[in-house]
Amino acid sequence: MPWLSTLIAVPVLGAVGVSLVKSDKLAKQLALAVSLVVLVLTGALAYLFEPASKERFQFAEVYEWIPRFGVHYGVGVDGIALVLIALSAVLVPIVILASWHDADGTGAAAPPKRSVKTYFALLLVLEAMMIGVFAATDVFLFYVFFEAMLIPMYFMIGSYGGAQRSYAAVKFLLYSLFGGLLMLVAVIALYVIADKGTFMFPELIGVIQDPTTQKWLFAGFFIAFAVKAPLWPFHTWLPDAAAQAPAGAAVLLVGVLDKVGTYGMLRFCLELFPDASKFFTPLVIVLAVVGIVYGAIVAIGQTDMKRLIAYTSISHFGFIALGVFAMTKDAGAGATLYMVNHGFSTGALFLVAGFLIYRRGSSQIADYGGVQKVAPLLAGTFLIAGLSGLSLPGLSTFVSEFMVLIGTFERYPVAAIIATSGVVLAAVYILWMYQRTMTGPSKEPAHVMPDLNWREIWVMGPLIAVIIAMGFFPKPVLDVINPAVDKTISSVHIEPFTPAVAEKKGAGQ
Amino acid sequence: MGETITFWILAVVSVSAALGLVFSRKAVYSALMLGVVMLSLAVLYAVQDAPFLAAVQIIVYTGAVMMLFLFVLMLVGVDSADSLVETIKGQRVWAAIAGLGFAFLLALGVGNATFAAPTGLAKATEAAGGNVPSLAHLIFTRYVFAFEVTSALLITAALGAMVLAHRERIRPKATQRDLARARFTGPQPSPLPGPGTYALHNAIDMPALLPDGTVADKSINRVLARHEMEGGFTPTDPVKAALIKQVLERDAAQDRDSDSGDEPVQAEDAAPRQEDGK
Amino acid sequence: MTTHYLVLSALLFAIGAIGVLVRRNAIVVFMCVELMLNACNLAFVTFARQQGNLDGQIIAFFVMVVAAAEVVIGLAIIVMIFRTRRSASVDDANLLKY
Amino acid sequence: MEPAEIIQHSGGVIGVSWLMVALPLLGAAILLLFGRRTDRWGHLLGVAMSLGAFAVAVAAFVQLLGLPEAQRRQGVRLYEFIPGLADMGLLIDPLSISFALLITGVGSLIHIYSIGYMSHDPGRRRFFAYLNLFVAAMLLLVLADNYVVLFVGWEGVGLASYLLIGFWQFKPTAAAAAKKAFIVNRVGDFGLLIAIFTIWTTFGSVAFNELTGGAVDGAISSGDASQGTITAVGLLLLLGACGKSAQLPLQSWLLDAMEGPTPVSALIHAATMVTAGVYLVVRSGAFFEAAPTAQLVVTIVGVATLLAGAIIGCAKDDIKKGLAGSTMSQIGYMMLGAGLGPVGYAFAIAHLIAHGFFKANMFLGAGSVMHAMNDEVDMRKYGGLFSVMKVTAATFMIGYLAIIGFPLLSGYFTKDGIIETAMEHNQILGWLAVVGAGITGFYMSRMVFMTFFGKRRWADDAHPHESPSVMTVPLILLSIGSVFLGAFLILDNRLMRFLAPAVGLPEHLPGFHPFSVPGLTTLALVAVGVVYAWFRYGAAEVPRLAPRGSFLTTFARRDLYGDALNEALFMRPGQWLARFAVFFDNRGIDGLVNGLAAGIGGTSGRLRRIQTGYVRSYALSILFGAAVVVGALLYVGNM
Repeated sequence: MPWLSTLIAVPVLGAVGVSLVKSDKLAKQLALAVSLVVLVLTGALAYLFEPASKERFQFAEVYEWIPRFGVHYGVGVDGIALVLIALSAVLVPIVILASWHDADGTGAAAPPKRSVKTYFALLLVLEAMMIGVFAATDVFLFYVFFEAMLIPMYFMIGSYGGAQRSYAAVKFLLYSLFGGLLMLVAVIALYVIADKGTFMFPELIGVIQDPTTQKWLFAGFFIAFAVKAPLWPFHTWLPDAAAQAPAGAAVLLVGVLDKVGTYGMLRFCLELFPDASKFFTPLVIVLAVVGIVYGAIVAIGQTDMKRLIAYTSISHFGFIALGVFAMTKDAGAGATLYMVNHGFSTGALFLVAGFLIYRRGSSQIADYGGVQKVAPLLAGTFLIAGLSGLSLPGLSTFVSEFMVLIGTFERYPVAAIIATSGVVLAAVYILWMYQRTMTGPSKEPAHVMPDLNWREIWVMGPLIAVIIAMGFFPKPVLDVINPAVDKTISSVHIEPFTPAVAEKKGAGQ
Repeated sequence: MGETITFWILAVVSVSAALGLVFSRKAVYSALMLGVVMLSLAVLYAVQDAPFLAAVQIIVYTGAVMMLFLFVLMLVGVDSADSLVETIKGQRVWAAIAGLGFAFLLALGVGNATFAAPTGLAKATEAAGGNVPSLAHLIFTRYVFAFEVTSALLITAALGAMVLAHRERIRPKATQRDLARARFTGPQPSPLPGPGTYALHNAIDMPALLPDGTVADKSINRVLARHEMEGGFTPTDPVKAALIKQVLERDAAQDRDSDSGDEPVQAEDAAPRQEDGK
Repeated sequence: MTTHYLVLSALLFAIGAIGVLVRRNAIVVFMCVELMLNACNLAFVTFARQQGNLDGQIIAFFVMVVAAAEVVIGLAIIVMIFRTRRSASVDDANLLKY
Repeated sequence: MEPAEIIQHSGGVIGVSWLMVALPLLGAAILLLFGRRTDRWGHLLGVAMSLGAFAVAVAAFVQLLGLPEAQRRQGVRLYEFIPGLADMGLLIDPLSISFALLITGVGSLIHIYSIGYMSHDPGRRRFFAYLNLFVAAMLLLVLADNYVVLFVGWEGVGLASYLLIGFWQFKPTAAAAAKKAFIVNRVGDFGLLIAIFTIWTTFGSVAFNELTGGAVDGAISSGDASQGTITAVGLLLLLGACGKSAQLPLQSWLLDAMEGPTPVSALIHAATMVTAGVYLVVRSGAFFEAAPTAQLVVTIVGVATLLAGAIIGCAKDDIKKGLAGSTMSQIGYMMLGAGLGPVGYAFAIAHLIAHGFFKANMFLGAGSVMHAMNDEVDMRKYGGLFSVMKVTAATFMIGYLAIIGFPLLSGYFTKDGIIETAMEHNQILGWLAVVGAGITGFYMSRMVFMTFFGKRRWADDAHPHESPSVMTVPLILLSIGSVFLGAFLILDNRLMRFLAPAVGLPEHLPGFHPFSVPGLTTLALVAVGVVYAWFRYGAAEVPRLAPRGSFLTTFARRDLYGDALNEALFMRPGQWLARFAVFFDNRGIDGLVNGLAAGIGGTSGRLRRIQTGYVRSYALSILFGAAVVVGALLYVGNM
C-alpha cells in the first residue's frame, strides 16, 4: 500500500470535499474527520515502521515525474521524518478543534466573518504539504513542497489574521521566498554539478567533493533553512507572522512549518555537504547561541503575548540549530526530539493564548490580570504550557533541551554554557508573563472570562498528556529517532564523542 | 544627368516641405506640405522605374489619404493653431539629438556601403512585358496570399472606421420639461442678479445692489474682485472698493469655515460655479 | 545615385520622427508617421532598382495599402477622442501612467 | 572507610520503593485532574498518600537495617529514561532513606496540620495537591540514583515551591515572590546543569555508583580529568546548592518566599527543600573530597550565610521572616558541616534532620499564632500570648531551646558537632560559627519574648485562642523530636555509622566533648544573647511601631541590601537590556529589513515616474532604442 502517498492524498481530497459542502458546520466536522483519518493512518504507519531496519527510507515510493531532468516523485521516511510527520498529524486535528470559531467572526475582538470552509480547506491542504515536505526523498520534490507550503499559510495569515495581517503575510512570504529562491539555485546547481541526472536525495549523498562547491551549495541551502527556522538574524518575520496569524495557524506555523528549516539542516546540509557543514559549524553555532540568548532577552521585553511566544520560539530554534550542528549523537537526537517537543509545547502555549485572546479580544499582556481567580483551568493549562516552554523536567521539552545541551557540551563547552543561560532567561520570560496575566487581582468579572469549555479541554488535554508522557518516558520516540540520527551523523565523518574516562566506565570502587 | 537634376530639385523640395510639415503651426499647412512631399516622391518613383507606384502614390496617397486628413481637419477645427510651447521637459532637445543622430547613423551606414551602378528593372519586367504586368504577375502569384490578407484588412478597417466614428446617444435628449425640472430642483430657480441692476455704475466688476441697498454677493465676479484686490488695483471709487472688500471678507470667512483646500483653488473654482448657476 | 536616394530617405525619415516627437496635435503626428512610411517606400523603390528585383516595389505597394487602412482607423479614433475631449492633443491622453 | 558499592536489587519493600514517589504523585494527579469533585475529601487523600509514602519509607528503612553494612546501598532500576544517558533509577541507601524518613515524616505531620490551618481556604484541595506534588518531587530528588533524575526532582521541588509560595496568587506580592524564588533557583540550576554536563563529558556517566571517590581519584591520577575540572564541578554543584538552599549569594528569595501559607514555609522553606543543597553537597562528596578548594568555598559560603541569616533574623519584626532568616543561618551551619568531609557530613545531616523538626515545629507554631491573631505577622503586635495559647507556646519554646543549643536538646548536639569539627579544620571559620550561635541566641530569644511574653500589644479585634488539636498534635510530635533527636543521632556517633555505607566513615570517630573550649564559649555567648534580648525585648517596653534604629538595624532589615544589590546589578540592567534588545530588534534588525524594503519601494516609486503617460516620451525612447540598434549594427558590421 502506498502509505505516504495516501497520507498526502487524503487531506488534499478532504480539502476539496470541505470546500464543496454546503454548511459551515458540516465543513468543520468533515475537516476534523479527515484530519483524524490522517492521524489514524499515521499511527498505523508508525506502528509498521521498523526502527532497526537496514533500509534508510521505509515506505519508499519512487515514480518518475519529469524524466528529462531526473525529477522524481520520491517519498519515504526514516525516523526523523516519521516523528515530524507524526507531529503534524497530531497537531492538525487539535488545531482544527481549537480553530472551531476562528473564522466565524465571533470572539471579543469582533473580527469580521470570513469564509469558514476556505479556512478549514486551507488547513487540510497545509497538512498535506507538511507531510509531503517531510516525506520527500527527492530534493526537487522537497523544494516544491517547501515553497507550496507557503501558499496556504499566506492566505491563512493574510485573510484570517489580526489587524496587521497583510503586512505580516507579505513579510512572511517575501522572507520565505527569498530563502526559497536561494535554495532553488542551490538545488539546480547541485543537480548540474553532481551530474548524476537525478534529484533523488540518496543518490546525491557524497557526490559533491570539491570543498569550495560544497561551501557555496551549503550556503544556498542553509540560508533558506535559516530563514525558515528562523535563526538569528533572519527572524524578524516570525513575531509579526505569528502575532497576526490566528492562533491555530500560528501553531502550525511555528510548530511544524518552521521545523522544515531545522529538519533541512539536519537532513540536507549535513549529509549533502559534510565538509562545508564542518567548515561553517563555528558560524552556525555562534548564530544559534546568539539566537538563544537574544530571543530570550527580547521575549522578556515583549508586551504582546503572541509576540512573546514567537520570540521564545526563536530562542528554542537556537537550541535546535545548536543541537544539529554540534554533530554529536546526543545533540542530534536531542535536536530532533526538540523539534517534536517544541511543536507540542509552543502549540499548547499559542492555543491557550488564543483562547485568552478569544475571550478578551486583546493580545496585550497589560490587558490581563488575575485570570487564575476566575478561570483556574485556563490558567492551569497556561502554566503547564508555559512550564514546558521553560523546559521543566518532567515535561517533554526538558529531555530534548538536556540532550542538546549535553551533546553540545561534549564538543563545544563554551557554547553550551552560554546556551544554558537560556534556561534562566526562559524562567524569567514565562513566569513574568504568567505573573502579569494570571495572578494578582482579577481585572474582569467571571462572565467575561469563562473557564475552558469542553471543546477547549479536548484541545488541551491531549497536548498536555503528550507533553507529560514524553517528559517521563521519551524512550519510544528516541528509539525511532536514534538510528536515523546516527546514520546522519556518521555520514558527516566526524570523530564520535568519547568521555575522558571511557576506559574506566563501570569500574567503580 | 536628367535624373540627377530631377533628384536634386525634388530632394530640396521634399526636405523643405518635410521641415515645413514639422514646423508649421497650422495643421492645414502641414497637410499641404505633406502633399508636396508625396508628390515629389511620386516623381522620384517614376524616375526609378516604378511608374505604377508613382501612380498609386498620387491616386491613393495624395488623392485619398490626404483628402481624408483634410476632412478630419475640418471636423476638428481647421482654423485652430497649435501652441508651440513644449510641455515635456527636454523633449525637443532630445528629440532633435535622437532624430539627427539616427539620420546621421543611417547616412553613415549608407555612405559606408559601396553600390555598383543600379541594375535597373528592365530585365525583370521584360518577361511580363512592362512594369505593371510584372507587378500584377507577382502580386497574383507569389504574393497572392498577402494580397488577399490585405484586402481583408482594408475591409476590416473600413468597418472599424464606421464603428468608431459612429456616435451613439446614450441618454435621451433633454426636453424642455427636463430642463425646467433641473432648474427648479437646483439651488437657484431665479436668474442671478445681473450686474448693475440697481447700480450707478455700468461695470462687470461692480456689485449689484439688492432692493434694500445691500450688496448682492452673487453678482460679484470673484475672480475679478480678488485679482483687483490682490494686485493692488483698488477701484478709485471708495464706495465700490468698500463693497468689493466687504464681499471678499465675507468670502474669506466662509473659506475659513469650510476649511478645506487652499485658497487659490477655491478662488478659481468660484468663477465657473457662478457661471453655471446663471 | 542609389546613395543619394537612400540618404534622402533617411533624412525624410528622421524629420518625420522628430515631427512625431515634437508635435502634439494628433493629426500632425499622424502626418509625420505617413512621412516616415513614405521615406521607407522610397528606400524600397531605390533598392528594387538597385537589385533589379520587383519585390521591393511590391512591398512598397503593400505598405501603401496598409498605410491607407491605418490612416482610416487612426483618423476615426482621433475623431472619437476629439468628440469626447474636445482636444486632439496627444498629451491629453496620458492616463496610461504610473 | 570508603562508601559501599551499589547493588542492583529489587526484592522486598525496597523493590517497590518507587511507591514512595508514586503515591504522592498519584494523589496530586487525582486532586488536580478531578478538580472540584474531590473538594470534600481531597485533603484526606493528600494526607493518606503522604502517610502511605511514610509507611513505605519506614518499611524500606527497616529492611535496610536488616541488611549487612556492605549491602546497604540498594539500587532500583525502573526503566530507561534517556537512552544512553540516564536510567530512571532509585537508590536506597542510608543517606537517601534518612532524607526520605524526614520528608515523609515531617511532611505527613505538616499535611495533618494543614487540614486545620487551611480549613477555611477555598483552595484547600489544590493546596494538598501541591503538597503531594512537592513530597513526590522531593522524594525523587533524594532517592535518585543519578544526577539527571536528581535534577528532575530538583526542579520538581522548585515547581512545587513556586506553586505553593504563589498559592494565594491574587496577592501580587505572593505571585512576585513565587516568580523570584523560581528564577533565583534557576540560576542555581544553571550551575547544577553545567556540573552535570562536565561530569558526563569527563566520566561518561551520571550515575552515582560510577562516580565514587575512587573513580574521581582515578581520573585525576590518570590525567583524564584535571584537578581544575573537579574543582569546577564542585563549585558548580555548590552554585546549584546555593540556589536551592538560599545560601549567599542566592539567598534573596527565601525571605520573600514567606508569602506562602505557613505550612509551606515549614515544610519546604525550613524542613526539607531548602536542605536539598546540603544533600547535594553530601551526595557529591566524591568530588568535594577530591577538590579542597571547592570544599573551602563551601565552608566559606556556609559561614557567610550563617552570619548573614542570623543578622537578618535580628531585625525582622515579621515572625515568619525572622524564622526564615534563622533557616538561612541554620542551613549555613549545615553547609559548613557539609564542607568538612565525612565527619562534617554526619553532623550536617544530623543538624539537618534535627533542624527539620525544630524549625518545622516553630514555623507551625508561628502559623498557629497567626491563625489565632487574624493572620497578623508583626511581632510588635503580639506579646503576652503565652497565657492564651499554652500548647503552641510550649512547643514553640521547645523548638526555641533546641535551636539556640540549650544543653541536651537537639541543637546542642548537632550544632556543637559542626562547630567543633569546623574548629579542627579552620580556627577562623570555627570562631565565626561560634559568634553565629551567639547571635542565634539573641534573635530567637527576641522572637520568643516579643511573641509570648511582655505586654499584650494586640490589635483591637484580635481574640487569640488555642488552635484545634489537628494543629497542636503535630506540634507536640515535632517538639518531641526536637528534644530527643539530636542526642539520639549524635551520641555514640549513631548517624555517622549509619551513613557510613553512603558517604564513608572517617579514620577517627569524633568523641563527644561537652566541656571543650568552643562548646563552653558557645554556651556563654548564647547566654549573653538571651540575656541581652531579655533586657531589650522581655523586660523593656516593645514599641508597636518599629523604631528607626541604627544603620546596622536598617542594614539587617533590608536583608543586608541583598535585594537592592540584585536590583542594581541584575534587575535594572536586565530590564534595560531587554528594552534595548526590543528596540534593537524593532529598529535595528527589523528596521534594516524594513528599510531595505522601503528603499526598494522608494526606488521603484521614483523609477515609476518615468512612465509619464505621454506617448511622445515613449516614442522618444523608442527612437533612442532604434538609434542604438542601428549603431550597434554598424559597429558590428565594421568590426
